[in-house]
Amino acid sequence: MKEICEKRGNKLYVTVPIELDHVEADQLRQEVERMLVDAVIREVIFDFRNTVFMDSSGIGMLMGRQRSMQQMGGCVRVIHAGERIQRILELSGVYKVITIN
Amino acid sequence: MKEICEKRGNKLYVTVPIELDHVEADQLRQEVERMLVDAVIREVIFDFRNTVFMDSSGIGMLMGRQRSMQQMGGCVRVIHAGERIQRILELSGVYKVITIN
Amino acid sequence: MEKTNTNEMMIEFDSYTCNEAFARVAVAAFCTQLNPTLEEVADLKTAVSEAVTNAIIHAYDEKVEKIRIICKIVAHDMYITVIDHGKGIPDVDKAMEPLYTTKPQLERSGMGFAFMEAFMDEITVVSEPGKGTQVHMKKRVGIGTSPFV
Amino acid sequence: MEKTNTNEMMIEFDSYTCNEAFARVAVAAFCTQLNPTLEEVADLKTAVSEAVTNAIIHAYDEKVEKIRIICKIVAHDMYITVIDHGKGIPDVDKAMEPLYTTKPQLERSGMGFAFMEAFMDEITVVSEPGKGTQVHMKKRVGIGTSPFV
Ligand SMILES: Nc1ncnc2c1ncn2[C@@H]1O[C@H](COP(=O)(O)OP(=O)(O)O)[C@@H](O)[C@H]1O
Ligand SMILES: Nc1ncnc2c1ncn2[C@@H]1O[C@H](COP(=O)(O)OP(=O)(O)O)[C@@H](O)[C@H]1O
Repeated sequence: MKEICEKRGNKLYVTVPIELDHVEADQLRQEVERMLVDAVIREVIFDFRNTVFMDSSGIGMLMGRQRSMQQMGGCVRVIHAGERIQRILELSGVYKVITIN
Repeated sequence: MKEICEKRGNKLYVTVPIELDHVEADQLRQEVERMLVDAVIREVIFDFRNTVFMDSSGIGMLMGRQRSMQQMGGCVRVIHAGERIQRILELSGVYKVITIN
Repeated sequence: MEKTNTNEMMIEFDSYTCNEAFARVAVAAFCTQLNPTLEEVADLKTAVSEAVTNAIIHAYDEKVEKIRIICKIVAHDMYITVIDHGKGIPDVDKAMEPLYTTKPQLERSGMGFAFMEAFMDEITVVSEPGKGTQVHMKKRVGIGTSPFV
Repeated sequence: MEKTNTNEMMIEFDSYTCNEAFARVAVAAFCTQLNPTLEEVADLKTAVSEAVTNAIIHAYDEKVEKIRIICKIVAHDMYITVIDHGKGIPDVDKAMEPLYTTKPQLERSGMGFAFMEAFMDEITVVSEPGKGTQVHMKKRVGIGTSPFV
Protein backbone atom coordinates (compact mmCIF):
# COMPACT_ATOMS: atom_id res chain seq x y z
CA MET A 1 0.00 0.00 0.00
CA LYS A 2 1.25 3.46 -0.84
CA GLU A 3 2.09 5.63 2.16
CA ILE A 4 -0.34 8.46 2.82
CA CYS A 5 2.32 10.66 4.45
CA GLU A 6 5.78 11.28 3.08
CA LYS A 7 8.43 13.39 4.82
CA ARG A 8 10.76 15.39 2.57
CA GLY A 9 13.17 17.55 4.56
CA ASN A 10 11.06 19.47 7.03
CA LYS A 11 7.97 19.23 4.86
CA LEU A 12 5.28 16.56 5.22
CA TYR A 13 3.41 15.65 2.02
CA VAL A 14 -0.02 14.12 2.56
CA THR A 15 -1.87 12.35 -0.25
CA VAL A 16 -5.54 13.11 0.33
CA PRO A 17 -7.83 10.15 -0.55
CA ILE A 18 -10.38 10.12 -3.38
CA GLU A 19 -13.24 10.86 -0.99
CA LEU A 20 -12.37 13.02 2.01
CA ASP A 21 -15.33 12.35 4.29
CA HIS A 22 -15.72 11.89 8.05
CA VAL A 23 -14.07 8.44 8.08
CA GLU A 24 -11.11 9.47 5.93
CA ALA A 25 -10.69 12.81 7.72
CA ASP A 26 -10.37 11.01 11.07
CA GLN A 27 -7.78 8.69 9.59
CA LEU A 28 -5.75 11.50 8.03
CA ARG A 29 -5.76 13.40 11.32
CA GLN A 30 -4.34 10.39 13.15
CA GLU A 31 -1.67 9.74 10.53
CA VAL A 32 -0.51 13.32 10.37
CA GLU A 33 -0.49 13.81 14.15
CA ARG A 34 1.57 10.64 14.53
CA MET A 35 4.14 11.97 12.08
CA LEU A 36 4.31 15.29 13.91
CA VAL A 37 5.28 13.60 17.18
CA ASP A 38 8.63 12.23 15.99
CA ALA A 39 9.77 14.56 13.25
CA VAL A 40 10.56 18.24 12.90
CA ILE A 41 8.01 19.44 10.37
CA ARG A 42 7.60 23.09 9.37
CA GLU A 43 4.96 22.65 6.73
CA VAL A 44 2.23 20.07 6.08
CA ILE A 45 1.24 19.94 2.43
CA PHE A 46 -2.07 18.32 1.52
CA ASP A 47 -2.08 17.09 -2.06
CA PHE A 48 -5.67 16.95 -3.37
CA ARG A 49 -4.84 15.71 -6.88
CA ASN A 50 -6.85 12.48 -6.45
CA THR A 51 -9.70 13.95 -4.46
CA VAL A 52 -13.14 14.26 -6.03
CA PHE A 53 -15.29 14.45 -2.89
CA MET A 54 -14.94 16.48 0.28
CA ASP A 55 -17.38 17.56 2.95
CA SER A 56 -17.11 19.70 6.07
CA SER A 57 -15.31 16.91 7.95
CA GLY A 58 -12.38 17.60 5.64
CA ILE A 59 -12.55 21.29 6.49
CA GLY A 60 -12.46 20.46 10.20
CA MET A 61 -9.43 18.25 9.67
CA LEU A 62 -7.57 20.96 7.72
CA MET A 63 -8.38 23.61 10.33
CA GLY A 64 -7.24 21.25 13.07
CA ARG A 65 -3.88 20.65 11.37
CA GLN A 66 -3.50 24.38 10.80
CA ARG A 67 -3.95 24.90 14.55
CA SER A 68 -1.42 22.16 15.41
CA MET A 69 1.15 23.58 13.02
CA GLN A 70 0.61 27.14 14.14
CA GLN A 71 1.39 26.14 17.73
CA MET A 72 4.70 24.77 16.49
CA GLY A 73 5.39 27.82 14.38
CA GLY A 74 4.68 25.97 11.13
CA CYS A 75 1.91 26.07 8.56
CA VAL A 76 -0.37 24.08 6.28
CA ARG A 77 -0.68 24.23 2.50
CA VAL A 78 -3.13 22.75 0.00
CA ILE A 79 -1.94 21.85 -3.49
CA HIS A 80 -3.52 20.46 -6.67
CA ALA A 81 -7.10 21.13 -5.58
CA GLY A 82 -9.55 20.72 -8.46
CA GLU A 83 -12.35 23.15 -9.18
CA ARG A 84 -14.91 21.60 -6.85
CA ILE A 85 -12.50 21.22 -3.94
CA GLN A 86 -11.39 24.84 -4.41
CA ARG A 87 -14.99 25.96 -4.30
CA ILE A 88 -15.54 24.07 -1.04
CA LEU A 89 -12.35 25.51 0.46
CA GLU A 90 -13.52 29.00 -0.47
CA LEU A 91 -17.02 28.44 0.86
CA SER A 92 -15.60 27.33 4.19
CA GLY A 93 -13.29 30.30 4.56
CA VAL A 94 -10.18 28.16 5.24
CA TYR A 95 -8.34 30.00 2.48
CA LYS A 96 -8.04 32.88 4.97
CA VAL A 97 -5.63 30.87 7.12
CA ILE A 98 -4.36 28.16 4.75
CA THR A 99 -2.37 28.77 1.57
CA ILE A 100 -4.01 27.17 -1.45
CA ASN A 101 -1.76 26.18 -4.36
CA MET B 1 -25.64 9.94 -29.85
CA LYS B 2 -24.03 6.89 -31.38
CA GLU B 3 -26.43 4.52 -33.11
CA ILE B 4 -27.06 1.24 -31.29
CA CYS B 5 -27.74 -0.68 -34.52
CA GLU B 6 -25.66 -0.50 -37.66
CA LYS B 7 -26.45 -2.35 -40.89
CA ARG B 8 -23.50 -3.58 -42.93
CA GLY B 9 -24.57 -5.57 -45.97
CA ASN B 10 -27.04 -8.15 -44.71
CA LYS B 11 -25.59 -8.12 -41.21
CA LEU B 12 -26.90 -6.01 -38.34
CA TYR B 13 -24.33 -4.98 -35.73
CA VAL B 14 -25.78 -4.15 -32.32
CA THR B 15 -23.71 -2.34 -29.69
CA VAL B 16 -24.83 -3.76 -26.36
CA PRO B 17 -24.93 -1.14 -23.55
CA ILE B 18 -22.68 -1.14 -20.46
CA GLU B 19 -25.42 -2.68 -18.33
CA LEU B 20 -27.79 -5.05 -20.09
CA ASP B 21 -30.67 -5.22 -17.63
CA HIS B 22 -34.45 -5.36 -18.00
CA VAL B 23 -34.75 -1.72 -19.14
CA GLU B 24 -31.93 -1.93 -21.66
CA ALA B 25 -33.01 -5.37 -22.91
CA ASP B 26 -36.50 -4.03 -23.70
CA GLN B 27 -34.98 -1.12 -25.58
CA LEU B 28 -32.60 -3.32 -27.59
CA ARG B 29 -35.45 -5.63 -28.53
CA GLN B 30 -37.47 -2.73 -29.90
CA GLU B 31 -34.54 -1.26 -31.83
CA VAL B 32 -33.55 -4.56 -33.41
CA GLU B 33 -37.11 -5.55 -34.30
CA ARG B 34 -37.63 -2.17 -35.96
CA MET B 35 -34.53 -2.69 -38.09
CA LEU B 36 -35.69 -6.17 -39.11
CA VAL B 37 -38.95 -4.82 -40.51
CA ASP B 38 -37.41 -2.74 -43.31
CA ALA B 39 -34.14 -4.45 -44.14
CA VAL B 40 -33.00 -7.85 -45.33
CA ILE B 41 -30.87 -9.10 -42.48
CA ARG B 42 -29.34 -12.59 -42.35
CA GLU B 43 -27.37 -12.21 -39.15
CA VAL B 44 -27.72 -10.07 -36.04
CA ILE B 45 -24.39 -9.60 -34.28
CA PHE B 46 -24.43 -8.43 -30.66
CA ASP B 47 -21.18 -6.73 -29.72
CA PHE B 48 -20.62 -7.00 -25.95
CA ARG B 49 -17.28 -5.17 -25.82
CA ASN B 50 -18.65 -2.40 -23.55
CA THR B 51 -20.85 -4.60 -21.42
CA VAL B 52 -19.95 -5.27 -17.79
CA PHE B 53 -23.35 -6.25 -16.42
CA MET B 54 -26.01 -8.64 -17.72
CA ASP B 55 -28.87 -10.46 -16.06
CA SER B 56 -31.47 -12.94 -17.28
CA SER B 57 -33.41 -10.18 -19.05
CA GLY B 58 -30.49 -10.03 -21.49
CA ILE B 59 -30.74 -13.79 -22.00
CA GLY B 60 -34.44 -13.48 -22.78
CA MET B 61 -33.71 -10.73 -25.29
CA LEU B 62 -31.03 -12.81 -27.04
CA MET B 63 -33.26 -15.89 -27.16
CA GLY B 64 -36.10 -13.78 -28.55
CA ARG B 65 -33.89 -12.40 -31.34
CA GLN B 66 -32.64 -15.90 -32.08
CA ARG B 67 -36.27 -17.01 -32.55
CA SER B 68 -37.08 -14.02 -34.79
CA MET B 69 -34.02 -14.65 -36.96
CA GLN B 70 -34.61 -18.39 -37.16
CA GLN B 71 -38.10 -17.75 -38.56
CA MET B 72 -36.49 -15.70 -41.31
CA GLY B 73 -33.79 -18.27 -41.95
CA GLY B 74 -31.11 -16.15 -40.28
CA CYS B 75 -29.15 -16.33 -37.07
CA VAL B 76 -27.70 -14.45 -34.10
CA ARG B 77 -24.08 -14.12 -33.01
CA VAL B 78 -22.40 -12.73 -29.91
CA ILE B 79 -18.96 -11.14 -30.18
CA HIS B 80 -16.41 -9.63 -27.79
CA ALA B 81 -18.05 -11.03 -24.66
CA GLY B 82 -15.81 -10.63 -21.61
CA GLU B 83 -15.22 -13.37 -19.07
CA ARG B 84 -18.22 -12.61 -16.89
CA ILE B 85 -20.63 -12.25 -19.80
CA GLN B 86 -19.35 -15.52 -21.26
CA ARG B 87 -19.95 -17.25 -17.94
CA ILE B 88 -23.53 -15.94 -17.87
CA LEU B 89 -24.13 -17.03 -21.48
CA GLU B 90 -22.85 -20.50 -20.60
CA LEU B 91 -24.91 -20.73 -17.44
CA SER B 92 -28.04 -19.88 -19.37
CA GLY B 93 -27.46 -22.43 -22.09
CA VAL B 94 -27.89 -19.92 -24.94
CA TYR B 95 -24.56 -21.02 -26.40
CA LYS B 96 -26.42 -24.12 -27.60
CA VAL B 97 -28.37 -22.05 -30.12
CA ILE B 98 -26.30 -18.89 -30.47
CA THR B 99 -22.75 -18.69 -31.79
CA ILE B 100 -20.41 -17.00 -29.33
CA ASN B 101 -17.31 -15.29 -30.76
CA MET C 1 -13.60 1.12 12.58
CA GLU C 2 -16.66 0.03 14.55
CA LYS C 3 -16.34 -2.52 17.31
CA THR C 4 -19.05 -4.76 15.98
CA ASN C 5 -19.42 -7.12 13.13
CA THR C 6 -22.99 -6.64 12.04
CA ASN C 7 -24.42 -3.86 9.95
CA GLU C 8 -27.92 -3.59 8.54
CA MET C 9 -29.74 -1.50 5.98
CA MET C 10 -33.11 -1.47 4.34
CA ILE C 11 -34.29 0.18 1.17
CA GLU C 12 -37.82 0.57 -0.05
CA PHE C 13 -38.78 1.95 -3.44
CA ASP C 14 -41.49 2.20 -6.07
CA SER C 15 -41.62 -0.71 -8.51
CA TYR C 16 -40.46 1.33 -11.49
CA THR C 17 -38.05 -0.35 -13.84
CA CYS C 18 -35.65 2.59 -13.48
CA ASN C 19 -35.23 1.60 -9.81
CA GLU C 20 -33.70 -1.78 -10.74
CA ALA C 21 -30.34 -0.07 -11.32
CA PHE C 22 -30.74 1.99 -8.14
CA ALA C 23 -31.38 -1.16 -6.10
CA ARG C 24 -28.33 -3.04 -7.30
CA VAL C 25 -26.03 -0.03 -6.92
CA ALA C 26 -27.30 0.52 -3.37
CA VAL C 27 -26.64 -3.10 -2.40
CA ALA C 28 -23.21 -2.98 -4.04
CA ALA C 29 -22.37 0.25 -2.16
CA PHE C 30 -23.43 -1.33 1.12
CA CYS C 31 -21.20 -4.36 0.60
CA THR C 32 -18.00 -2.39 -0.13
CA GLN C 33 -17.21 -2.46 3.61
CA LEU C 34 -16.48 -6.18 3.16
CA ASN C 35 -13.78 -5.47 0.57
CA PRO C 36 -15.50 -7.65 -2.02
CA THR C 37 -13.85 -8.71 -5.26
CA LEU C 38 -15.26 -7.24 -8.48
CA GLU C 39 -16.65 -10.69 -9.21
CA GLU C 40 -18.48 -10.83 -5.89
CA VAL C 41 -19.97 -7.38 -6.45
CA ALA C 42 -21.16 -8.45 -9.89
CA ASP C 43 -22.69 -11.62 -8.41
CA LEU C 44 -24.65 -9.63 -5.81
CA LYS C 45 -25.78 -7.09 -8.39
CA THR C 46 -27.04 -9.80 -10.72
CA ALA C 47 -28.95 -11.59 -7.96
CA VAL C 48 -30.56 -8.34 -6.75
CA SER C 49 -31.43 -7.38 -10.31
CA GLU C 50 -33.19 -10.71 -10.85
CA ALA C 51 -35.23 -10.55 -7.66
CA VAL C 52 -36.23 -6.91 -8.17
CA THR C 53 -37.13 -7.43 -11.83
CA ASN C 54 -39.34 -10.36 -10.77
CA ALA C 55 -41.14 -8.20 -8.23
CA ILE C 56 -41.79 -5.54 -10.86
CA ILE C 57 -42.84 -7.84 -13.68
CA HIS C 58 -44.40 -10.84 -11.96
CA ALA C 59 -45.50 -9.76 -8.48
CA TYR C 60 -47.00 -6.41 -9.42
CA ASP C 61 -47.66 -6.94 -13.15
CA GLU C 62 -45.95 -3.57 -13.72
CA LYS C 63 -48.34 -1.70 -11.43
CA VAL C 64 -46.55 0.72 -9.09
CA GLU C 65 -46.21 -0.69 -5.59
CA LYS C 66 -43.43 -0.92 -3.00
CA ILE C 67 -40.45 -3.24 -3.08
CA ARG C 68 -38.28 -3.65 0.00
CA ILE C 69 -34.73 -4.95 0.29
CA ILE C 70 -33.16 -5.79 3.62
CA CYS C 71 -29.39 -6.31 3.75
CA LYS C 72 -27.50 -7.55 6.71
CA ILE C 73 -23.80 -8.10 7.09
CA VAL C 74 -22.71 -10.54 9.78
CA ALA C 75 -18.93 -10.97 9.74
CA HIS C 76 -18.32 -11.95 6.11
CA ASP C 77 -21.83 -13.08 5.28
CA MET C 78 -24.09 -10.83 3.26
CA TYR C 79 -27.80 -11.59 3.75
CA ILE C 80 -30.21 -10.08 1.25
CA THR C 81 -33.99 -10.31 1.37
CA VAL C 82 -36.16 -8.94 -1.42
CA ILE C 83 -39.80 -8.49 -0.43
CA ASP C 84 -42.90 -7.72 -2.44
CA HIS C 85 -46.60 -7.76 -1.54
CA GLY C 86 -47.71 -8.82 -4.96
CA LYS C 87 -49.56 -11.81 -6.34
CA GLY C 88 -47.30 -14.50 -4.92
CA ILE C 89 -46.13 -17.80 -6.41
CA PRO C 90 -48.49 -20.80 -6.31
CA ASP C 91 -45.75 -23.44 -6.79
CA VAL C 92 -42.31 -22.25 -5.70
CA ASP C 93 -40.50 -25.46 -6.71
CA LYS C 94 -41.86 -25.26 -10.22
CA ALA C 95 -41.11 -21.49 -10.43
CA MET C 96 -37.51 -22.17 -9.52
CA GLU C 97 -36.95 -24.66 -12.34
CA PRO C 98 -34.62 -23.26 -14.99
CA LEU C 99 -36.45 -22.07 -18.13
CA TYR C 100 -39.82 -22.02 -16.39
CA THR C 101 -41.56 -18.71 -16.96
CA THR C 102 -45.17 -17.53 -16.91
CA LYS C 103 -44.35 -14.50 -19.08
CA PRO C 104 -42.78 -15.80 -22.29
CA GLN C 105 -44.65 -13.02 -24.15
CA LEU C 106 -42.41 -10.52 -22.35
CA GLU C 107 -39.37 -12.55 -23.43
CA ARG C 108 -38.58 -13.67 -19.92
CA SER C 109 -36.03 -16.44 -20.08
CA GLY C 110 -37.12 -18.33 -16.99
CA MET C 111 -33.53 -18.11 -15.75
CA GLY C 112 -34.03 -15.55 -12.97
CA PHE C 113 -34.07 -17.97 -10.05
CA ALA C 114 -31.36 -20.08 -11.70
CA PHE C 115 -29.10 -17.03 -11.77
CA MET C 116 -29.84 -16.17 -8.15
CA GLU C 117 -28.92 -19.75 -7.23
CA ALA C 118 -25.77 -19.63 -9.33
CA PHE C 119 -24.46 -16.34 -7.99
CA MET C 120 -25.43 -16.61 -4.33
CA ASP C 121 -24.49 -19.33 -1.82
CA GLU C 122 -28.03 -19.87 -0.55
CA ILE C 123 -31.53 -18.93 -1.60
CA THR C 124 -34.89 -19.57 0.03
CA VAL C 125 -38.16 -18.38 -1.47
CA VAL C 126 -41.19 -17.87 0.75
CA SER C 127 -44.38 -17.01 -1.07
CA GLU C 128 -48.11 -17.03 -0.58
CA PRO C 129 -50.57 -16.43 -3.42
CA GLY C 130 -52.28 -13.07 -2.92
CA LYS C 131 -49.87 -12.07 -0.16
CA GLY C 132 -46.49 -11.68 -1.78
CA THR C 133 -43.02 -13.13 -2.00
CA GLN C 134 -39.81 -12.99 0.01
CA VAL C 135 -36.56 -14.05 -1.58
CA HIS C 136 -33.87 -14.70 1.04
CA MET C 137 -30.31 -14.96 -0.22
CA LYS C 138 -26.92 -15.29 1.40
CA LYS C 139 -23.39 -14.96 0.13
CA ARG C 140 -20.00 -15.09 1.77
CA VAL C 141 -18.03 -12.05 0.61
CA GLY C 142 -14.51 -10.65 0.91
CA ILE C 143 -12.86 -13.68 2.48
CA GLY C 144 -9.18 -13.20 3.16
CA THR C 145 -9.65 -9.58 4.13
CA SER C 146 -10.75 -8.33 7.53
CA PRO C 147 -13.28 -5.55 7.17
CA PHE C 148 -14.00 -4.65 10.77
CA VAL C 149 -10.53 -3.78 12.09
CA MET D 1 -40.25 4.96 -19.56
CA GLU D 2 -42.92 5.17 -16.85
CA LYS D 3 -45.99 7.32 -17.39
CA THR D 4 -45.59 9.23 -14.17
CA ASN D 5 -43.29 11.87 -12.89
CA THR D 6 -42.84 10.95 -9.28
CA ASN D 7 -40.61 8.28 -7.83
CA GLU D 8 -39.88 7.62 -4.19
CA MET D 9 -37.38 5.63 -2.17
CA MET D 10 -36.43 5.25 1.45
CA ILE D 11 -33.30 3.87 3.02
CA GLU D 12 -32.73 3.06 6.65
CA PHE D 13 -29.40 2.02 8.12
CA ASP D 14 -27.33 1.68 11.26
CA SER D 15 -25.49 4.83 12.31
CA TYR D 16 -22.04 3.44 11.56
CA THR D 17 -19.58 5.82 9.96
CA CYS D 18 -18.98 3.31 7.15
CA ASN D 19 -22.61 3.85 6.10
CA GLU D 20 -22.00 7.52 5.28
CA ALA D 21 -20.51 6.52 1.93
CA PHE D 22 -23.31 4.00 1.35
CA ALA D 23 -25.95 6.68 1.96
CA ARG D 24 -24.52 9.19 -0.46
CA VAL D 25 -23.95 6.60 -3.19
CA ALA D 26 -27.53 5.35 -2.80
CA VAL D 27 -28.96 8.86 -3.15
CA ALA D 28 -26.69 9.56 -6.12
CA ALA D 29 -27.80 6.29 -7.78
CA PHE D 30 -31.45 7.20 -7.24
CA CYS D 31 -31.05 10.60 -8.86
CA THR D 32 -29.38 9.34 -12.07
CA GLN D 33 -32.85 9.03 -13.64
CA LEU D 34 -32.91 12.85 -13.74
CA ASN D 35 -29.76 12.97 -15.88
CA PRO D 36 -27.96 15.17 -13.36
CA THR D 37 -24.70 16.93 -14.13
CA LEU D 38 -21.61 15.70 -12.27
CA GLU D 39 -21.72 18.93 -10.30
CA GLU D 40 -25.31 18.29 -9.22
CA VAL D 41 -24.48 14.75 -8.14
CA ALA D 42 -21.55 16.07 -6.10
CA ASP D 43 -23.81 18.69 -4.50
CA LEU D 44 -26.37 16.06 -3.45
CA LYS D 45 -23.64 13.74 -2.15
CA THR D 46 -22.10 16.49 -0.05
CA ALA D 47 -25.43 17.53 1.45
CA VAL D 48 -26.36 13.92 2.29
CA SER D 49 -22.93 13.31 3.75
CA GLU D 50 -23.29 16.34 6.06
CA ALA D 51 -26.75 15.39 7.30
CA VAL D 52 -25.83 11.74 7.88
CA THR D 53 -22.56 12.60 9.62
CA ASN D 54 -24.49 14.94 11.92
CA ALA D 55 -26.93 12.18 12.82
CA ILE D 56 -24.06 9.83 13.65
CA ILE D 57 -21.91 12.30 15.59
CA HIS D 58 -24.38 14.72 17.14
CA ALA D 59 -27.77 13.00 17.30
CA TYR D 60 -26.59 9.60 18.49
CA ASP D 61 -23.19 10.52 19.99
CA GLU D 62 -21.78 7.60 18.00
CA LYS D 63 -24.11 5.04 19.56
CA VAL D 64 -25.63 2.67 17.01
CA GLU D 65 -29.19 3.61 16.13
CA LYS D 66 -31.20 3.97 12.90
CA ILE D 67 -30.94 6.75 10.37
CA ARG D 68 -33.57 7.10 7.66
CA ILE D 69 -33.41 8.94 4.36
CA ILE D 70 -36.48 9.57 2.23
CA CYS D 71 -35.96 10.69 -1.36
CA LYS D 72 -38.69 11.81 -3.65
CA ILE D 73 -38.44 12.93 -7.23
CA VAL D 74 -41.26 15.14 -8.53
CA ALA D 75 -40.57 16.19 -12.11
CA HIS D 76 -37.09 17.76 -11.80
CA ASP D 77 -37.15 18.37 -8.06
CA MET D 78 -35.25 16.08 -5.75
CA TYR D 79 -36.56 16.12 -2.17
CA ILE D 80 -34.33 14.57 0.47
CA THR D 81 -35.21 14.15 4.13
CA VAL D 82 -32.70 12.81 6.65
CA ILE D 83 -34.27 11.63 9.89
CA ASP D 84 -32.78 10.60 13.22
CA HIS D 85 -34.37 9.90 16.60
CA GLY D 86 -31.44 11.21 18.57
CA LYS D 87 -30.97 13.99 21.06
CA GLY D 88 -32.36 16.83 18.94
CA ILE D 89 -31.27 20.45 18.58
CA PRO D 90 -32.32 22.96 21.26
CA ASP D 91 -31.79 26.05 19.08
CA VAL D 92 -31.98 25.36 15.36
CA ASP D 93 -31.20 28.93 14.26
CA LYS D 94 -28.04 28.97 16.31
CA ALA D 95 -27.04 25.47 15.11
CA MET D 96 -27.34 26.63 11.52
CA GLU D 97 -24.94 29.54 11.94
CA PRO D 98 -21.68 28.94 10.07
CA LEU D 99 -18.80 27.88 12.36
CA TYR D 100 -21.13 27.02 15.23
CA THR D 101 -20.37 23.55 16.57
CA THR D 102 -20.88 21.79 19.87
CA LYS D 103 -18.11 19.28 19.14
CA PRO D 104 -14.92 21.25 18.48
CA GLN D 105 -13.00 18.47 20.29
CA LEU D 106 -13.92 16.16 17.39
CA GLU D 107 -12.63 18.80 14.97
CA ARG D 108 -16.07 19.57 13.61
CA SER D 109 -15.88 22.72 11.57
CA GLY D 110 -19.40 23.96 12.22
CA MET D 111 -19.86 24.18 8.45
CA GLY D 112 -22.23 21.21 7.99
CA PHE D 113 -25.47 23.17 7.72
CA ALA D 114 -23.72 25.93 5.78
CA PHE D 115 -22.70 23.33 3.17
CA MET D 116 -26.20 21.88 3.01
CA GLU D 117 -27.52 25.41 2.40
CA ALA D 118 -24.87 26.12 -0.21
CA PHE D 119 -25.35 22.93 -2.22
CA MET D 120 -29.12 22.54 -2.04
CA ASP D 121 -31.83 25.02 -3.10
CA GLU D 122 -33.83 24.77 0.11
CA ILE D 123 -33.32 23.39 3.60
CA THR D 124 -35.65 23.22 6.59
CA VAL D 125 -34.62 21.69 9.89
CA VAL D 126 -37.26 20.38 12.28
CA SER D 127 -35.96 19.25 15.63
CA GLU D 128 -37.16 18.57 19.14
CA PRO D 129 -34.78 17.95 22.03
CA GLY D 130 -35.02 14.31 23.11
CA LYS D 131 -37.07 13.36 20.06
CA GLY D 132 -34.77 13.78 17.08
CA THR D 133 -34.16 15.81 13.99
CA GLN D 134 -35.47 15.96 10.43
CA VAL D 135 -33.48 17.76 7.77
CA HIS D 136 -35.62 18.50 4.71
CA MET D 137 -33.75 19.53 1.58
CA LYS D 138 -34.74 20.21 -1.99
CA LYS D 139 -32.79 20.68 -5.18
CA ARG D 140 -33.74 21.15 -8.82
CA VAL D 141 -31.73 18.66 -10.87
CA GLY D 142 -31.14 17.88 -14.54
CA ILE D 143 -32.85 20.89 -16.04
CA GLY D 144 -32.69 20.99 -19.81
CA THR D 145 -33.10 17.25 -20.08
CA SER D 146 -36.37 15.38 -19.91
CA PRO D 147 -36.03 12.26 -17.80
CA PHE D 148 -39.50 10.78 -18.02
CA VAL D 149 -39.94 10.30 -21.75
N1 LIG E 1 -41.79 -12.02 -6.96
C1 LIG E 1 -42.57 -12.85 -7.70
N2 LIG E 1 -43.93 -12.78 -7.59
C2 LIG E 1 -44.72 -13.61 -8.31
N3 LIG E 1 -44.24 -14.53 -9.16
C3 LIG E 1 -42.93 -14.66 -9.30
C4 LIG E 1 -42.02 -13.84 -8.59
N4 LIG E 1 -40.75 -14.20 -8.92
C5 LIG E 1 -40.88 -15.21 -9.79
N5 LIG E 1 -42.17 -15.51 -10.04
C6 LIG E 1 -42.68 -16.58 -10.90
O1 LIG E 1 -41.64 -17.52 -11.11
C7 LIG E 1 -41.38 -17.69 -12.50
C8 LIG E 1 -39.91 -17.97 -12.73
O2 LIG E 1 -39.13 -16.86 -12.33
P1 LIG E 1 -37.67 -16.66 -12.93
O3 LIG E 1 -36.89 -17.91 -12.74
O4 LIG E 1 -37.10 -15.44 -12.30
O5 LIG E 1 -37.86 -16.45 -14.48
P2 LIG E 1 -38.53 -15.25 -15.32
O6 LIG E 1 -38.50 -14.01 -14.50
O7 LIG E 1 -37.66 -15.15 -16.52
O8 LIG E 1 -39.92 -15.68 -15.63
C9 LIG E 1 -41.87 -16.41 -13.13
O9 LIG E 1 -42.17 -16.57 -14.50
C10 LIG E 1 -43.10 -16.10 -12.28
O10 LIG E 1 -44.21 -16.87 -12.68
N1 LIG F 1 -28.92 15.61 13.72
C1 LIG F 1 -28.51 16.39 14.74
N2 LIG F 1 -28.84 16.07 16.02
C2 LIG F 1 -28.43 16.85 17.06
N3 LIG F 1 -27.69 17.95 16.90
C3 LIG F 1 -27.33 18.33 15.67
C4 LIG F 1 -27.70 17.56 14.53
N4 LIG F 1 -27.20 18.17 13.43
C5 LIG F 1 -26.55 19.27 13.87
N5 LIG F 1 -26.62 19.37 15.20
C6 LIG F 1 -26.06 20.47 16.06
O1 LIG F 1 -25.82 21.58 15.22
C7 LIG F 1 -24.45 21.97 15.28
C8 LIG F 1 -23.99 22.53 13.95
O2 LIG F 1 -24.03 21.52 12.96
P1 LIG F 1 -23.15 21.65 11.64
O3 LIG F 1 -23.39 23.01 11.03
O4 LIG F 1 -23.44 20.48 10.79
O5 LIG F 1 -21.65 21.64 12.16
P2 LIG F 1 -20.76 20.47 12.80
O6 LIG F 1 -21.34 19.13 12.44
O7 LIG F 1 -19.43 20.67 12.21
O8 LIG F 1 -20.79 20.69 14.28
C9 LIG F 1 -23.72 20.72 15.73
O9 LIG F 1 -22.50 21.02 16.34
C10 LIG F 1 -24.74 20.10 16.68
O10 LIG F 1 -24.69 20.71 17.95
